[in-house]
Amino acid sequence: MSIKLDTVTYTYGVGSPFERTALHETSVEIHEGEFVGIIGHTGSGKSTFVQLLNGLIHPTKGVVTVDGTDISKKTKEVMAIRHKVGMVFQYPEYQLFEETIAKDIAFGPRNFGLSEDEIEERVREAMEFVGLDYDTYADRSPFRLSGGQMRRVAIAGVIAIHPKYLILDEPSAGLDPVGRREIFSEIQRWHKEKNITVILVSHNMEDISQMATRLLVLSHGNIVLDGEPLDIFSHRQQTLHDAGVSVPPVTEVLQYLQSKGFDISDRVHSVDEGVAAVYDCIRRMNHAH
Amino acid sequence: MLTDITLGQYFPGTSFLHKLDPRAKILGTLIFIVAIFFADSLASYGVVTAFVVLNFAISHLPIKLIAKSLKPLWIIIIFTMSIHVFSTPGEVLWQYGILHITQEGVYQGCLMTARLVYLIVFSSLLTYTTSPIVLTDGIEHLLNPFKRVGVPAHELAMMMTIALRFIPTLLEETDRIMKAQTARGANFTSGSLWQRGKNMIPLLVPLFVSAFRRAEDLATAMEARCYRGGEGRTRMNELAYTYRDAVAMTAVLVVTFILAAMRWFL
Amino acid sequence: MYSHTARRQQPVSTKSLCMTAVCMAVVFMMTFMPRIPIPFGYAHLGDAVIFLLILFLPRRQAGFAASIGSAFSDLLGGFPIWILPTLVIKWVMVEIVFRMAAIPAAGERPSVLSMRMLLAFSVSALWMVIAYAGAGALLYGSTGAGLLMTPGLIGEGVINVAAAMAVGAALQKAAECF
Amino acid sequence: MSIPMIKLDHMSHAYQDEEGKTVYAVKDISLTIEPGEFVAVIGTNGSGKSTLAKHFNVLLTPTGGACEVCGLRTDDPDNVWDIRQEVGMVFQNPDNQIVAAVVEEDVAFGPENLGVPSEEIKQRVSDALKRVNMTIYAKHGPHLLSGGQKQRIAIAGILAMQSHCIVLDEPTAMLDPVGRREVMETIRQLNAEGITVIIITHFMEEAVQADRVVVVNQGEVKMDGAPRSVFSHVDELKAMGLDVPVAAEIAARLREKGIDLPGDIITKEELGEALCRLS
Ligand SMILES: Nc1ncnc2c1ncn2[C@@H]1O[C@H](COP(=O)(O)OP(=O)(O)OP(=O)(O)O)[C@@H](O)[C@H]1O
Ligand SMILES: Nc1ncnc2c1ncn2[C@@H]1O[C@H](COP(=O)(O)OP(=O)(O)OP(=O)(O)O)[C@@H](O)[C@H]1O
Ligand SMILES: [Mg+2]
Ligand SMILES: [Mg+2]
Repeated sequence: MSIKLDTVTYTYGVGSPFERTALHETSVEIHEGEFVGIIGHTGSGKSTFVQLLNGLIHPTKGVVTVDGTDISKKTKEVMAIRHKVGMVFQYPEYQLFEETIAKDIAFGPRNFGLSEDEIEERVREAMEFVGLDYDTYADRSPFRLSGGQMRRVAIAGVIAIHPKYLILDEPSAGLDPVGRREIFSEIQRWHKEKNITVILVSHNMEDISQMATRLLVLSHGNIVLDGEPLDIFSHRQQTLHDAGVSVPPVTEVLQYLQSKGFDISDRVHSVDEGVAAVYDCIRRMNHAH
Repeated sequence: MLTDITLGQYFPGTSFLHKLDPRAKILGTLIFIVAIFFADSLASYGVVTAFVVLNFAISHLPIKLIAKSLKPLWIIIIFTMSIHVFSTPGEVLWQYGILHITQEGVYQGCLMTARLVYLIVFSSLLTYTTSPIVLTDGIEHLLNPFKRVGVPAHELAMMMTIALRFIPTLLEETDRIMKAQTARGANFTSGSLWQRGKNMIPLLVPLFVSAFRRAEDLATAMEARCYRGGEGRTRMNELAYTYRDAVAMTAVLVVTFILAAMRWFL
Repeated sequence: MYSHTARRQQPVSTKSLCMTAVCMAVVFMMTFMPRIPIPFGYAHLGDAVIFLLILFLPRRQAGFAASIGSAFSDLLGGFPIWILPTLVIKWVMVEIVFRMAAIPAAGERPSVLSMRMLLAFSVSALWMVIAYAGAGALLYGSTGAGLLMTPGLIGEGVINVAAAMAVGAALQKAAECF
Repeated sequence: MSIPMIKLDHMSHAYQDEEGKTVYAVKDISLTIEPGEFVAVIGTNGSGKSTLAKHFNVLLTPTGGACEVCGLRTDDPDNVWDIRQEVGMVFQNPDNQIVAAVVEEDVAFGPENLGVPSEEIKQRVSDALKRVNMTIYAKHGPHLLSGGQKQRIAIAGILAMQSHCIVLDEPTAMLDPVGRREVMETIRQLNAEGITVIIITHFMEEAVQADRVVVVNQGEVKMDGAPRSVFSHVDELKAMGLDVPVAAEIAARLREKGIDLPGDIITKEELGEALCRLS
């Protein structure tokens, strides 16, 4: 079971003077249970790529299949796979519209024809998941929340659909470090506990290196790298640089130290691991003396 | 990017018409549109035709633009034509049952169709040769004299400028909102009338909310940049009449006068 | 430094000017892009938005947003000869809605889901149908052309009244939070 | 001594919340910013940074204490326009602060409001665009620009008013890394030319580029000093929910583990040097 792109090309404004190919003959397969990070410079085609995955846009050429179902054409199947592939857009708080938070979160489940009991169950679960107390918040207006809380309501609205594949397009933009960490720890928990496949588009390399099990690097509409994030960050710096992206800040510090002659591993997921790596190196140096 | 919608019909160029002051162009277009209605004979239609063709020629616009501006109206054009052709009484040229074509009908139909085509083509010339931004500027200046009777000329122009500025942004926003709601299973295209109306809630509510948020931000940003209404404001690009505008206005007035004379005095 | 000797008070506050401007843009967008499928193609929702301006703007500003927003649609969409009729027709539409719904000068807005609003919207839509058909007859020089436009106009009127009623209550709730 | 650019004297600002209770967004802040300084303000969401910044441009006036800009008190209505001309503001959302549908017209918006004659506006606009490196985009529609370019246009709009101080409220929050870099470079260059810069940011890489960092928490100034001294308080900052530069954090954690490192490391180069000295 997987989402599969087979030589997919996507062109905006076909036939107009503004014609622009955003994705070139791309083939890739995303397997169940993966946590895929997608990075790339602005305009590299990340948003185009993820919108193809749940049939919001249809390939100009090539085939997209979700669990074996072809969604390349506008057909009934596309509607059916939408509850399999959930999508959180950038600044999702701008899509809230209902009178109450609970009703807004219920919008997705209701569209997919669940019973009222199931819907309520889903809403409770989703709110709990993003850390909003049901009794306090369910009947409040979503427009009276802070930016970070609105973002969570919006994410809960997608999570309530129980997607098998969850796509997030820069879910943390504009949040402070605490807000960002909270949202990501929730997503990671969802990934682990429910074995949800997560596809995360981000400009923040730190988030990617902490969570992703696989990394796709896009550049000018092509996938230029595809592999294990730490491998890519430690061995493919030149390609990354050419694609207009950088390595996570910890990795950058460690690689700088490497270049100064320290024997340090740069394969770390987080700052804590980075500290351990440096500490380890210093101990070894001291022993050598 | 979405097609550059704020440019609308504008076809950039450097012709005489492109360089005309927008005030002269707007006034000239309005006057000539009225003048077209004066025409009632073959001869006066000849004058109108000559003037339209002349203007089109000096605008250096490609011919296919004429076809483009007429395309959405071809049903109406054919309909107008046939109504006149079939319903005008007179000397019968052809008859089938109750349907008959008269000579007067053909004549009337051709004139009416020509008038319609000229109206559309001539007014399109204005929008093909002037960008909406320049038009807005022209409108502000034309409205200025009416300030004394309470027309808020500056405010209107400012609103139009801001609206033009936000149209592409809001179009993108609409696209994004529609996609996001579609991903949550929203359906914008089916159901009863009432249901279809209700389907618009997930689109219109966020759109308005976002528009208001933007309006608030923008108002703050404008005040931070010392905006406080039109009084005492200067403009970077002041409009200035040139000899061109005088030539153009004279030409329009002369043609109008000729058409009026042909109708009422000849 | 340029000195700022006392200037007169702005006639419209900057915020209300910006509100009117973005409403104008929304009216334009919803008029310009037909979104609701009807038997003979797509209907636009511009008039629904115009009806709903009653929730956010004072009468005069609503008039500006409605008439100029729709005129933009004619201008950018390639129907410049319709600009003048549109300006007048949409202005009157707003007048009808505001007069019939009897909005108090300030303060509480009435609920959209009422007979009174329905009636106001419907009369306004009726005026739109008659006025556009009339203007069509005049501009295109034949009564037939006007008649030809009528079925489409009626369809559009009905859809827009329905959409305004359906969306109004939700929009009103959201607007309270601002 | 010259007149300070901005001087806050026990300034407070209170809002009424939904239930009508008074909530202090800014509490008793005293702060002086001299002409030519480059100050970064950091703090979590809701800590009162934006409220503070809006006082510098008289978008808000203090509900307690006083705020002076260039020696002019902001609570005197006669000063409003002089102050706004002197202190420009750039906001978070690049889309919501551009007024006109053509770049150069937007840059001209400020000077037009000031009543500057047409010829001089043209001069100022072309200068301003040159200083932010956007001359070739003068005739473009703003919607065709990237986020970073839009923010540079907003900055040019302030330069065209010949302001001497720019306050930027999270100007990079909605930008991608490239846009962020562009904007920061522009700001640094303007500061080098003598313009006072006050930038609010959530990104520590940006804060370390300033000469001075002010940490705001729950409406109060908690720290104020050179980046080097502020970022050495790693644990305090983390407790407030803020990040610190990675090199500073690594150094602090190593110090905790008993490694003898100086307390003022904030860049990878300094970390590298300090580690070299160890061995
Ligand atoms: N609606 C559209 N119409 C026309 N072109 C578009 C549209 N959306 C995107 N493009 C173009 O397609 C290319 C890829 O865009 P896309 O949004 O997928 O990039 P991205 O990697 O998501 O960028 P970002 O990091 O800025 O979000 C860009 O060159 C963009 O200009
Ligand atoms: N107009 C307002 N009315 C009532 N309360 C307000 C208003 N504006 C801000 N507040 C409150 O004041 C506090 C400080 O807000 P402020 O916007 O200054 O924070 P901030 O530090 O800029 O946060 P962020 O990082 O999210 O921009 C918050 O608790 C906020 O809820
Ligand atoms: Mg994107
Ligand atoms: Mg803020």
